Amino acid sequence: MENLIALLIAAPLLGAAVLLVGGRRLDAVGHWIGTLLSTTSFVFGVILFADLLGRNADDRTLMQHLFTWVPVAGFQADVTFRLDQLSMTFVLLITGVGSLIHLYSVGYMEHDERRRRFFGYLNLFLAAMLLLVLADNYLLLYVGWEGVGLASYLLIGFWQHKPSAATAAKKAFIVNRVGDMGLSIAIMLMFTTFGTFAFGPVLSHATDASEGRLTAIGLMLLLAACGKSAQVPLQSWLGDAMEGPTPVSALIHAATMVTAGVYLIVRSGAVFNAAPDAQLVVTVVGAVTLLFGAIVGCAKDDIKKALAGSTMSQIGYMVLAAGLGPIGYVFAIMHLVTHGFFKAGLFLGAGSVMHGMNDEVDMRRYGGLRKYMPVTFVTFGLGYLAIIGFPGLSGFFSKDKIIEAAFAKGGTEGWILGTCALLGAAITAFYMTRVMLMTFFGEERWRNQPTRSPEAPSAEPAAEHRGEHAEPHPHESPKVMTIPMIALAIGSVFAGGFFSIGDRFLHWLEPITGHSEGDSPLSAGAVTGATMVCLVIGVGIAYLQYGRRPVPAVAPRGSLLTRAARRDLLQDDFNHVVLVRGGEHLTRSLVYVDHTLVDGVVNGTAAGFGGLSGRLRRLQNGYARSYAVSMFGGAALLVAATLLMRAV
Amino acid sequence: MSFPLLTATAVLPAAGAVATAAVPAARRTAAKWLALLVSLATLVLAIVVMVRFDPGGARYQLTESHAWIADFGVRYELGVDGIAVALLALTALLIPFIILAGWHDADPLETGSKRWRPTQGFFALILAVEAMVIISFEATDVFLFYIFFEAMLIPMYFLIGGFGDRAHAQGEEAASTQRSYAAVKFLLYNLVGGLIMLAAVIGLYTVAGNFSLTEIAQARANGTLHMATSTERWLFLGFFFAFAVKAPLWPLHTWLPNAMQESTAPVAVLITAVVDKVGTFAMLRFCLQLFPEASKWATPTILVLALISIIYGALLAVGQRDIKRLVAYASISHFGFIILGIFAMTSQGQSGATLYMVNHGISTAALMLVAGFLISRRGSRLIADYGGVQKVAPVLAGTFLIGSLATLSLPGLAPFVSEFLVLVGTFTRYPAIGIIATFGIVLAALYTLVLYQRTMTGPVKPAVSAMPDLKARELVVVAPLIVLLIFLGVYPKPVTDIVNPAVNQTMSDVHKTDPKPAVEAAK
Amino acid sequence: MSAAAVHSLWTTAAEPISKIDAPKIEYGQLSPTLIVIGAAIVGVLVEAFVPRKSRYYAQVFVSAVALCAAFAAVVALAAGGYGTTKAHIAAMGAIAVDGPSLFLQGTILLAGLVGLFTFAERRLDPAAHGNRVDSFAAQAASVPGSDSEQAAVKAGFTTTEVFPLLLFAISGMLVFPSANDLLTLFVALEVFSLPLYLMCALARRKRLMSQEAAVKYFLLGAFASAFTLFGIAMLYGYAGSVSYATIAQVVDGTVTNVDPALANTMGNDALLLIGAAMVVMGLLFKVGAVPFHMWTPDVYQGAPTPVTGFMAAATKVAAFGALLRLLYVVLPGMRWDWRPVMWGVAIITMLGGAIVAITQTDIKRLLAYSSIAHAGFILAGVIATSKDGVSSVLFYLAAYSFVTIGAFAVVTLVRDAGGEATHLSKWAGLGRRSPLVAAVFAVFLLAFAGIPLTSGFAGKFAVFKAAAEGGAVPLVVIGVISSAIAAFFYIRVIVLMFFSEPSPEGPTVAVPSPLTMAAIGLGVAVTLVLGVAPQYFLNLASQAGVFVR
Amino acid sequence: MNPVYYLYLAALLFTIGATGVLIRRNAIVVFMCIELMLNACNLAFVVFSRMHGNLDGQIIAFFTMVVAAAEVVVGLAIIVSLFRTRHSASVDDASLMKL
Repeated sequence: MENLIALLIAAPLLGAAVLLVGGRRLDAVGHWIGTLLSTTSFVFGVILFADLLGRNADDRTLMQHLFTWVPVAGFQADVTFRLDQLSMTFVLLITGVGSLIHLYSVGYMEHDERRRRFFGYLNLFLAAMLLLVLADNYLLLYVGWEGVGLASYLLIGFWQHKPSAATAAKKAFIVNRVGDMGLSIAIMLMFTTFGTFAFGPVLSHATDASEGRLTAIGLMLLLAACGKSAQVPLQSWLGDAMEGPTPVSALIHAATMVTAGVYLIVRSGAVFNAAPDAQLVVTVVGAVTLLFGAIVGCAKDDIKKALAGSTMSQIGYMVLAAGLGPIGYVFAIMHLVTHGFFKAGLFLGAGSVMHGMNDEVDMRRYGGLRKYMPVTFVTFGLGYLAIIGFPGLSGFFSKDKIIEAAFAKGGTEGWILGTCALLGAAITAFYMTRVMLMTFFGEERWRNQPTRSPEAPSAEPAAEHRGEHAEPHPHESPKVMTIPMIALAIGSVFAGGFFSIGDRFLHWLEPITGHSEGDSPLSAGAVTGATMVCLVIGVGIAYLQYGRRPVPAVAPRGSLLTRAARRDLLQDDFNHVVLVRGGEHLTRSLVYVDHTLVDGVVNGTAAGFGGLSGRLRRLQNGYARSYAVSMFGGAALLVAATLLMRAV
Repeated sequence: MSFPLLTATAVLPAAGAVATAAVPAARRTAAKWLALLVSLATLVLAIVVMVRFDPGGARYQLTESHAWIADFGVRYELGVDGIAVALLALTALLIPFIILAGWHDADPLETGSKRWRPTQGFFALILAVEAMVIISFEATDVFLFYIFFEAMLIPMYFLIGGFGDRAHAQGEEAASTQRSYAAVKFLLYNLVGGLIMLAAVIGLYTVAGNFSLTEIAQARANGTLHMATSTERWLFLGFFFAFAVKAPLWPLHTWLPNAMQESTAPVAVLITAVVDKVGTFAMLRFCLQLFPEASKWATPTILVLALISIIYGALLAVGQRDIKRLVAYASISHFGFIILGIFAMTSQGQSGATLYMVNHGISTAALMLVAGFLISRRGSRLIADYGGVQKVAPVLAGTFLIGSLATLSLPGLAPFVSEFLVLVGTFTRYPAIGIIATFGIVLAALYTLVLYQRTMTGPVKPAVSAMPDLKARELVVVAPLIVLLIFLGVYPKPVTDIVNPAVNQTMSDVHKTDPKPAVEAAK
Repeated sequence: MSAAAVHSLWTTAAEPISKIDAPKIEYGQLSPTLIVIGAAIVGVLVEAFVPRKSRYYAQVFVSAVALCAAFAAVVALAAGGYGTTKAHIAAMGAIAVDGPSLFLQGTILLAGLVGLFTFAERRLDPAAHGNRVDSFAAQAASVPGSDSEQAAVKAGFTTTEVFPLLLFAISGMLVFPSANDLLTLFVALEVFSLPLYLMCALARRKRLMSQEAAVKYFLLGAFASAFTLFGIAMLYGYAGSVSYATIAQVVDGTVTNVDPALANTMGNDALLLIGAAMVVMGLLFKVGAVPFHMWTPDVYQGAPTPVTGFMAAATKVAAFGALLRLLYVVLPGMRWDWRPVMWGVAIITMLGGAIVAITQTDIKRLLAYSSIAHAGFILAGVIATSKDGVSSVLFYLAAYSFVTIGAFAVVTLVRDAGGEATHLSKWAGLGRRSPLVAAVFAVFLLAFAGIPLTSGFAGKFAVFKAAAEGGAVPLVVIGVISSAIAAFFYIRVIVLMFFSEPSPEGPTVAVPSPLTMAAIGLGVAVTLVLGVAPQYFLNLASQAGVFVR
Repeated sequence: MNPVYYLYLAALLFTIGATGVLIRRNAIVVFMCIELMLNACNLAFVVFSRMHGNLDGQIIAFFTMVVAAAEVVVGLAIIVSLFRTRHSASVDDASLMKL
């Protein structure tokens, strides 16, 4: 059975290789090959899942050792895969959602002449992501970690001829690299601490190491997680990442890759448990991000960017939960899974809307679309209800648990974190309602629209050959796109309940992550009640602002906060001024230094000898008598020197 | 008296060089094929060496030893340890690609005198360099090494100055002046380094009385040969200076950008991927073995310089407008990593450094050769002259991207393994330095991706709109390199197995052992 | 033989004339010199009696035979062990027959032979009025550009006197390094200098420069030899004898019978020091050490190139031989006085030569300055004051002389309307026009620069090694630095030849006769052989490294 | 009379000669100055020969004269040819080659 694990990765990897090397002759069938192989991987996943279920709880860890990778003295890195409940969960999520999105893309990318390559990249991503979650040591995980980074780079910049896309891709990669720095330093620390970086020994002996070292390791892991999961302060890339095709945003920047950080933290739980300071920082980062993302989400008119902000915030929830330690791990993962469903669904819905609206992304040019694209409306609506935590739907269960856990942390921390979580819930309700209303309700602002305003540019240039400026004719998307949306909608409705009833999910994961009930100052009921209140408030405000009053087609100037939020709370501006500008100055001055100083010294020496030579040369003036003088002087010197030598 | 395999690996290309040079002016293509075949034959020999080499066996294998210049205490002594074998293989591997990539670089523009045959000269010189590099990898006699370490400058010099990059903005006149400036700069830098080393070599003789690396190292080890501390340090500095120029280490690096910028892409690869490796190799083999104490004494300074090279090189790479200069500064940064690994004095560091030499050779070759193809198409080295190439020449762009990713040492590609080993090796002994060095990987991402974005993505510039994609010959050059990059990234074991024993030897030469993990140390 | 027993050739005359015992001369051991002198005299007779048409052939034949025979004699002597075991002082203390002198004589003779080839070259200049002409004036006495010169050219005169002059010069050079008393030294000095003065004046083209070179060389040379002579006088005054051995003993204070006069002068160190300094100065002038070097560039440039080549090679060999003997045999006792001084001289010579050469624009002047720098390197070996020092210097001289002659021979090939095109700008792009010649010249330049695998490197290494072992490490470092500087201008020439575009009205490369080809070929061969496998010659040199006292 | 005075005289003559070489332009005169230096040397030789009571010095003086004569032969030949070419025997005029 273990030997199937490699096949999980092999299938999409093969797909990537075939599609990318295969060349034009595969253009006709490329997308189907890609979809097939990702589905194959999903099938393997299911088989393995069945196998795990067949075993008893404490024996659900499968290992497959392929070969020794880097053997240098004490430094032993193997290519070994570990399939346990945690990674199994991810495998199913990745391959499942992945396959659905492949299917969706078949329709969505229909008009793109580079569709084959797109599917190649998607498969590459799946392979890397699976490697990430299946690796049995941190170095191998690192390979997957940067592999998904590469895939995301390629896919964000898929429309490379658009400078904005290329820039966004580069930005994503480089910001992620900062995070990767953290991961590699963490690995080095592990090596110097434990003499290894394989999960088994590190996590089992975590407690042997001093707390200081563990804290350092934890913080470095957190840095990595921040980069990959777009947590403050490394969140800036996610918004721009929306330059990529919408399926990419759905798969990579909503469902799977961005949650890798949560996986990393949960996987390294043993380390964090022994380093409370690190945990605290994790929770703080999570809390801050969930508010940050939510606020940004409120201000965006670009539907994808709004959803991106929401993603950021939801992952904030997960990180917060993961930071809570054993209390939260399970719920972090649970929310991760449910979020995978509904957020992917929402993105696909958004994609479908744009598909019908000439790739218009500005929600101020939507409105009243519900009657034109009913399926999209329904699926999107269910996803909406799920994310705001409408009772009975997935989000309700997962988010509620996290809020409880936050309070359960206990002490002032508990109160602060819990409050943040509640606040987040309220804001979530607000901005999601806003999206919903602006898109599917209200009057049809897309009719006889004026020439588009510069600050809301078309996201997808594929539009160019779909008649850019003609008035859109909203229409429902083809089956190949709607089916995945429906599937995801089902997931987002029932997953939560299915997991929570009888704590199925808890029992499934507990052997890996461990679990402990915190002592919550509030009863579960109280927390749920509070959440509901926040929910209602959020929805209410949104309705008052966007449901009752007509939405202006051009964004009003808005309050200071709104404007800041539109600009991602000025974080980009900060980066630009401090890092980009500073860097440019630094490099420019260094180039100057290199040329004038380092090089100048050498050239100067050469020139110096040249000048000296020129001057000495004049002594050779052609007059025999002056030569004689020099000889005479020389002789005198010689004699004098000789006498001197004897004298001293 | 078995067959002198090592001598053969050097003599074959040398003879090939002579033969190629002798091909009559009219028969250019014949000369090219001859050179290619010779280089391939050399590769075969190198593979034989690799096979015959037993990692578990004696330190130096396939040794040869003959009397040469008794008065100078010089013997003709050859022998390879794992490190040498790896680099020998790298050299023999790269030369065919270099020759193939430079297939048309030396076709004469104007029909000069009938006796003037640049093409023959070009390929003959490349083979000559190969021969000299190989023998300097094999030499276990300091003097023998020194002779070829120096002599290899001459053919290199002619390659740089005589066969410049055709793609030049300011026209042929400016081109030739800048070219000869670069060539002279290259030669003088390295010559000065070499001459200072000469003084040290003489000094070594006055102390040791002979030049046999093995004998001296042994005598040093068992204390029969004692050096005054100051003497050892001076000698070490003399040697190290030459190697640091060759490597190149900040602040002795400025010759490299000029040289790489002005020479044709294959020659640039020859410089940075093959010739410069002799410098780092020699640090590992001669500095550490002959002067272990002095090496340890100088370690902090060298580590700092290496660190500066890493960051400084990367930052300057970001600031470059010229593709080849950018690659040159990137190489400076990478050599910083190599030197860091060597002087971290840990087995990870040194194995990593050796592996790094090999991988850097391959990755730079891939990136630089593709860049060369690109430049030859557009006739300009300025990044600003490109844009949107990806649209018109996807394969070229793809290979270029892979080259770039290798340069930023993406996991899964060969350079990652070595870079991480170096970092770990450094970190275990010098955490602070290790961490600072890690910033290099972010900067690497910056300069490579900026380069890729500016040249390959964005709207198609009119000048590149008609650019043809890679031709068959060019694919033949690039594809194997890429395959190799991926293979060594996934399965570097073959190389590490060869290298590790030699590294352990070196570690014991300098009386260093890897630091223990904190957990064990605590117990 | 102990010095006390040496009855100097001259003092015999002082005793009351009862009987005259003829001086004892070992003709066999002096045969090399005697052969050359004899041949020279024959050459003079040839000038007198052989018809003009066939003089050239007769002269070349005589000289070639003589030189070969002399070389054979040297080899025979060396084989007979006179270089090592049977080494002793011949001609009643006048001439030393030992390793160094034989090695140097051999070198000088070979250099002379190669020089002879370049002298006899008659293919380079276009034939004037159907007569083959060499690089010497048709008639030295005729005023440049005058009718008489025209007539001489028309008549196809050639100055075949150069061949006997060459032989005389060589004979002097043979004696110079083996002279064992100061008088012989002085006479030998003049014997080889005077013919050189003359030969400098004999250029066929650019005769004004040639004559100017001769005048400068002559006046300065005479000036220098006057100093030498005064120095000799001082030493004589100090030691009461001009015999090396005696002086050495007096300097060491190991002299046996001290008469009051000697005791009186022995006490006066000033005599010794001044004398030594002045004699050394005369020799430094000949080797072209700074600050006695200033004649070198002008003379090298003005003299006919074959003469320059011969002079640059052979004079250095002879002069360094004499210098070695003087310092190692006569003045070892005052080593601590002259070593520091020589240090200074060596340093400024190495640096001065190298630095000034950077900005030279004439290839012959460039080579002149390079020869100065090389003199500095050799001095470093001289200072080692060890057997290794001697042998390293011997090796260096042998290696250097062939490279030099070869290089100047190449210079004679590159010509334009005005004769040899010596201005560097003319050499631009030579590598394109005639790769072979350029390559050969590049080899010589690299040898000068001391790049490994050339004789230059072996020599430089030997010398520096000796110096370092002699404790002159700083000197080695400076030597290394200055050779780095020197490398720069050698490289410049190579850049010019290979990397710069040839000018349309550039020079043509004449196709020489086998003679010059032989000279160049020998040069290249020696350069490479001594570079790659120097062991045999190093052995030779180290066997020859012992002076007889 | 103290022989040292003769030596002083010799030194004086030598210096005069040397100075002459340095300051006079006419090649012939310069050459005569050199002859003067040689003769100064001769004087020194003879004096020393007397001091040491052996005849070497005196004989050397004869050698010197012969050498000087030979020098005259060569020197005058060169100088005269130079003079005939340039119609001037000034050494300063002969400065084509410099730097």
